[in-house]
Amino acid sequence: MQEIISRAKELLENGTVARVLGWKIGDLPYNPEPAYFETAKDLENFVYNGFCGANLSKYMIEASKLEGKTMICLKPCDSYSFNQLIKEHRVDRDKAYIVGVGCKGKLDIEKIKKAGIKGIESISGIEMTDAADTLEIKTIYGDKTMSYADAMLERCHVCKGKDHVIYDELIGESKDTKDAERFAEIEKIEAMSPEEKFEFFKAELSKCIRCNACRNVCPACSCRKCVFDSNKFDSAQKANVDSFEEKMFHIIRAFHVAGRCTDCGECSRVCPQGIPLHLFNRKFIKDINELYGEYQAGADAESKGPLTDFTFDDAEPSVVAERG
Amino acid sequence: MSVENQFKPKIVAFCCNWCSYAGADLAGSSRLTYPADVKIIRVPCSCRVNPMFILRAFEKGADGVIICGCHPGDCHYSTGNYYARRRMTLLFSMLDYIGIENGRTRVEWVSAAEGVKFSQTMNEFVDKIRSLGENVRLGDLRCKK
Amino acid sequence: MSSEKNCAQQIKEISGADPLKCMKCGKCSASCPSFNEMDIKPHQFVSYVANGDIEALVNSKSLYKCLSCFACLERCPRDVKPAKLIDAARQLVVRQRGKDYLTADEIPELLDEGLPQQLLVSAFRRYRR
Amino acid sequence: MKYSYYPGCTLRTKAKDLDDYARASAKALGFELEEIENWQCCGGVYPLGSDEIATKLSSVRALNEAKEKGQPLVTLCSACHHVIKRVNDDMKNVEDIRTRANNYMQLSEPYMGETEVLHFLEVLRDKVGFDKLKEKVVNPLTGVKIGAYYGCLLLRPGKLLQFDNPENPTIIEDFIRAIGAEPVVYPYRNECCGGYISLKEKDMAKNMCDKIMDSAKGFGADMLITACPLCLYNLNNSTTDKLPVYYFTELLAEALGVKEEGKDQ
Amino acid sequence: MQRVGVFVCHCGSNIAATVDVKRVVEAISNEPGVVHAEDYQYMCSEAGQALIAKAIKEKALTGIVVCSCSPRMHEATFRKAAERAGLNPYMVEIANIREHCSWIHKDIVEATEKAVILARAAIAKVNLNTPLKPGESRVTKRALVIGGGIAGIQTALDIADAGYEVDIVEKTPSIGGRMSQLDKTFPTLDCSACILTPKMVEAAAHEKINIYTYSEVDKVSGFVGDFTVDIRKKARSVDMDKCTGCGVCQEKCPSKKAPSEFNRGLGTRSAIYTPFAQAIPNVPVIDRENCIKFKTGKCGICAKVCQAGAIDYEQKDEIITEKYGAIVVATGFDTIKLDNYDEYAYSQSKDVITSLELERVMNAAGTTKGHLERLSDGKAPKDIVFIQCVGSRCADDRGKSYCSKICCMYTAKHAMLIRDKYPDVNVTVFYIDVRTPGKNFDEFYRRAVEQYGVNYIKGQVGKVIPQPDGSLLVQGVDLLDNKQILKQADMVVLATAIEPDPDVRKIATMLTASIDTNNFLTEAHAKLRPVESPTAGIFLSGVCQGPKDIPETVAQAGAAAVKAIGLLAKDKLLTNPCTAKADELLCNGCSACANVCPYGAISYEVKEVNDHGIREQRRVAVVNSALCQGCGACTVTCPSGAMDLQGFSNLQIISEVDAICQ
Repeated sequence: MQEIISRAKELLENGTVARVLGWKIGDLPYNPEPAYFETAKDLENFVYNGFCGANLSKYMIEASKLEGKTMICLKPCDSYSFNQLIKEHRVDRDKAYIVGVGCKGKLDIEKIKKAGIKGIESISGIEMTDAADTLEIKTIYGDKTMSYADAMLERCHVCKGKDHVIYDELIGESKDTKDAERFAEIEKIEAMSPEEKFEFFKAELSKCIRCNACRNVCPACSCRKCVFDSNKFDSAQKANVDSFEEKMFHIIRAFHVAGRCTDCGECSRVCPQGIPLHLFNRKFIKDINELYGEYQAGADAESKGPLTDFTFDDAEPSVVAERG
Repeated sequence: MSVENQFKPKIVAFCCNWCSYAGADLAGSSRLTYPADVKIIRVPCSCRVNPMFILRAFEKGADGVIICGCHPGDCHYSTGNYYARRRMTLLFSMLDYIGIENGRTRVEWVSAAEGVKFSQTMNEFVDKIRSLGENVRLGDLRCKK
Repeated sequence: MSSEKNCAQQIKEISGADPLKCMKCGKCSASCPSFNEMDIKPHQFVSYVANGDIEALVNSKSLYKCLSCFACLERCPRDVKPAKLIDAARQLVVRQRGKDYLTADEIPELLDEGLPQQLLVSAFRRYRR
Repeated sequence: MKYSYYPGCTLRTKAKDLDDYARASAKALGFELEEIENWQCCGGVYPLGSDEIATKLSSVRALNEAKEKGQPLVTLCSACHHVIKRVNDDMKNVEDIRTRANNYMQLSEPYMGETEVLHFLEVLRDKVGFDKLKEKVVNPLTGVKIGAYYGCLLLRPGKLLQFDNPENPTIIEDFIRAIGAEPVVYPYRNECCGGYISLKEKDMAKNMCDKIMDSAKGFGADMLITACPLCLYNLNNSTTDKLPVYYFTELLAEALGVKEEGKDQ
Repeated sequence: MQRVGVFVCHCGSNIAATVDVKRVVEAISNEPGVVHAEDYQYMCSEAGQALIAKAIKEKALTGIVVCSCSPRMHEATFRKAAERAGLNPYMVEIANIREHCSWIHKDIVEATEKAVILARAAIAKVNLNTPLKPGESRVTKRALVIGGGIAGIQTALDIADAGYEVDIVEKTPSIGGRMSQLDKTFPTLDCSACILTPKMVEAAAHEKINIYTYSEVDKVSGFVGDFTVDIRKKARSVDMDKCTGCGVCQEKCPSKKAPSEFNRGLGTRSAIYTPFAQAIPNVPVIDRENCIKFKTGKCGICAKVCQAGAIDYEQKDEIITEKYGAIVVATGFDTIKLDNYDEYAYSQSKDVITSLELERVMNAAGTTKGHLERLSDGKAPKDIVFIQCVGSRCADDRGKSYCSKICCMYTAKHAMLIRDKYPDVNVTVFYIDVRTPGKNFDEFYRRAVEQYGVNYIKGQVGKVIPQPDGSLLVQGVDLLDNKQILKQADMVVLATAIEPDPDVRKIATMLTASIDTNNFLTEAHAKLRPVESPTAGIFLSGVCQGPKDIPETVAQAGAAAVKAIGLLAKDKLLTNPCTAKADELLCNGCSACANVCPYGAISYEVKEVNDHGIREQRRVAVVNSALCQGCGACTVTCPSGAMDLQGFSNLQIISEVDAICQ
């Protein structure tokens, strides 16, 4: 973390960048938040630790409009989102100075809480420099421990790899934390009967409060104005009066980012209701991989996305019914 | 079973102007019947069909939605149906994934010369929807009169 | 008359053939190796079923002259399947009690030295229920 | 390579030669015919009626047994081949028959037409290969002019049997070439011999076989070969100056030099 | 909200018999926006149109809905009527209550209910219509004719005579097509060459006609009035400018075993060849597959003997790119392959031939110099059997479902010519029906029977049986006599079904012209627009549209020419105003729409926009409405809904969906 801060100071001082896009200390030990830093003094609040899950690439859309360059900190998986935004002409590569920061998996406070650890005062083992595999958590009820891996975000268990796909310089080591199959959850649902599937999603989606956190955090959901806010489809945001609304919203949201979603997992991370929203996006990714060939959005900034492309002998839609 | 009690499904058929709508016209001029439950909406090309339209139809109480376009390779706009094919495959797969009966959606390629196929397809589709019954899972009771 | 209609319907169902597809080209009769032995010719068979004239059919000796060699079925340009229609008519007859075309009593005198089992079982299948 | 093998009733009795020579030849060619257990007569003719289920079941039993062994099912007699292949097609493609037959059978897993049905000749053509067969020939039948007699059951309906071009087949001619002899092509080779009609209408069958014999002779054949015991019987009963008729397996065994072994069995 | 008028047509009894028209009027009268509703016997008639005009004026209508036949039938009619009454033509919507309703439903209650719903959907849509104005596009005053047979030649001549440039693209080395292979033509027995050759010469000499032989269409882009076409001139290996057509190369060519396409493979030709003596252009082609020089590198005799130095072994395919306002397809036909009809022994006996092969046998320039002889042994036949409908009128996939239309007449012609020239030859025709609809056609057929003694037998042939002595035994049936017939013959002629040239599917795909399952190009309307493809600017000439004989082909060729001329005569075309349009305030500038646009109609501009007070530079999509054809692919790709299609907008379609699902 110190290395990042020193480098940021240097870049600010020598005028390479006008500001730094990173994370600052939050009001609790586990909720750092995205922030701009314009001076060396600001950087005193800079933090980079196991709780800095937030993907900063989307902030670059606005930062691209600002005067001067912005130093942006991207974790390996964030860099995919950034690349995708370049492909879509949403961010200006020339306005960004990308510092690829090391990552050894990010933590999910909800998992810690679910483990029955409440009243947290401080957590150690979350710094990038810590080699510890165990989190030591001080709580008002006494000291607790939890293994780092058990507290990781779902997305880190299916990590895309420790390499950044775009950067200007790298600071810190990364670790591939993949220890689960990416599509295992999807396959489990696919194997359910239609009734079970329906009940599963009904239960999950009925929790949705349409707070739009998923939409706001999603780097692919970067429309100036969402169709659910505009009058173009007679779909402007309505109160959540029926179960269909969420289905429609989440299906369309997933469809609109299909072929563009890098599977960064931010939607699930920020959902205050804990809805596993990545299950929608990842289903599309799985289908795309199976039907049209392996595709990872954001792996490059040039290739055609699967929904703006085709082959003459693509599968027919009847494949859905045929595979049962 | 009396006619009144028979389930009358609501079925929306999106037909591309160049092939399938003309195919439906040919079915008409050849007097090839299919149930009146099917109502056709003319679109220029199958690639004009937005998933929003399909979900909207279900939201408003449709029991089945079918999209008809030119055969792959014969699209009036060269490539439109290829995009439609990918979009609809993914959308249908998603609907299936969340537990909507996959028989409620269908894509069929019908050329302007295939009046017989159009009529057959619609008969089959209506039969299928009748066997599935009313669309409860995607329907929005609020919107149904 | 209505029972004849019924029979015609039954023949269509058993055979899975549609006599209305026939365009009356006669290729079935032109192909049939048993043509000369038949009182009702293959192409007529198709018309008889289409017209519901079953009485004549079930009494026709053609039923037992057809070899089921499928030459008519193979060559029919309209996919009418005359051989299947004839077989269905034959079924209609032999399925009735006492209408077997071959009885066990007849067998001994029909046998000869080289006669293969296959001939007996085939004839049994075709000629009786 | 092992194949499940369905000999059929006649090959156990009057047409034992057809069977013996086939087994001996198979051994010489490096494949094995494994007779399925408890096979029952196929019925001799395919039950054409779409409502006839029970008469199709013996074929389904044989097919299912081959499926359980994971082997293709080989037949030799044209009639068995015709019946079993068509029943298999029904089980694969005709939903009504499939459902009803499976209801009767009560198998642990329903039979859906999974088994590949092959005639012995198809094994020679598609699995062994006529080129390979030619290499294995030790007594080529050089100079013998042979007319292939196909009859109807192997070929028609062409779309279902997928055996060869029903109007101008070549598989037996290719076979004849492979064993070193010279095929004689004559137009009546796919005309019916009279089939089961010869039981009650002997003259009709004779008449038909006369035409076949005359045609083959006219084109210069010295002998005819066939795969079907009934064809052989009928042809041998023709009234004209007859040509000798053999099972194709006999000539095969002879060409492969295993005829004696075939006889010993 | 519009002021909507609804006009319900009875279409005589076509609609009124199954739809309670009055009930429809009543049911929709209170729909939102509807201020006028009425029904009439024939809305498309002058009186009907007058009713519409009157209502537009009197009720100050801003939108109308006509409940009638398919919009593909009369949308244009009603748009024009509205325009004459001062209403923007794009404020008209059609509810298709005939093809999609009255004609396919029997129950009047059900059909009426559906008609009402279809009308409601159209009313909902028209409420959201906005007046649209078509743009203009230019017309390139040049036509392309694909195919150089009689259809293509006639079309080209007619267009050229009207003063427009025409290019003919022909894939074989010479123009002339199937007609050049024929000996005589029915029903007047003219010599085919005598009437065709002058037309070929005329086309070649016409200053407005440019002929590309041995060439194929490689690529087509653009749209009506402005097509861009790549023509591949295949390497001829002969310099067309230098060649004098002396023919020495063909004489000296040592490779003479190639089957002659022109003689249907009955004879052979040299590797360097012109297909026939009257070929146009009279410049040979080297068939590289059979040329010794190309196969082995040795030979080169043709180059040595060519005085003009025209042989060029190095020649490569050449791509010519040209612009056209109109394209006429005249790709013609071939006979089907007879692989599925081995019962007729075509592949087993040389003496079983197709009718087109018989033309080459009968022709003085053909393989037998016009002598009727058996191809197996050169002997004169004594008994000839013709078999009709070989591969035509089939319900299975062995043959074609349609009647090939020309066979009855050419068989009568062949029979008559043979009986005329060789009165001792017996001619028998096995037929299913003799179809002779055409002027002087039945009379012609009757002459064959009555004057020439041709033996017509009603019935098909089951099998042709080659005999050891080389003769043929024809096993057929006489249905009138109810007898099976065994007929001895020396020659059998098969009236083989015709099918569109196999390349036409590829061409149709390039042209985005619609094609049916038999590979015949579909016409815009089966009765009223028989020579136009539904794709604007594409016209159909000859058998590519359906089986036809020479007079019909020539007539259609002329008709296609007139349609093309009508297009070329215009300086500007009105473009379809139903094009895509981007809302720059919503556009993300992500390029997804441009990626799927088949016309390259979407570009991006960095523009200053004023988004509710925020002024900023944004990258936004801009649609070139002259290029946009209105497919709508972009609208669905756009996640924000910035891209919409005029005339088929998101809201319009949704309003229809809502009306139907109500």
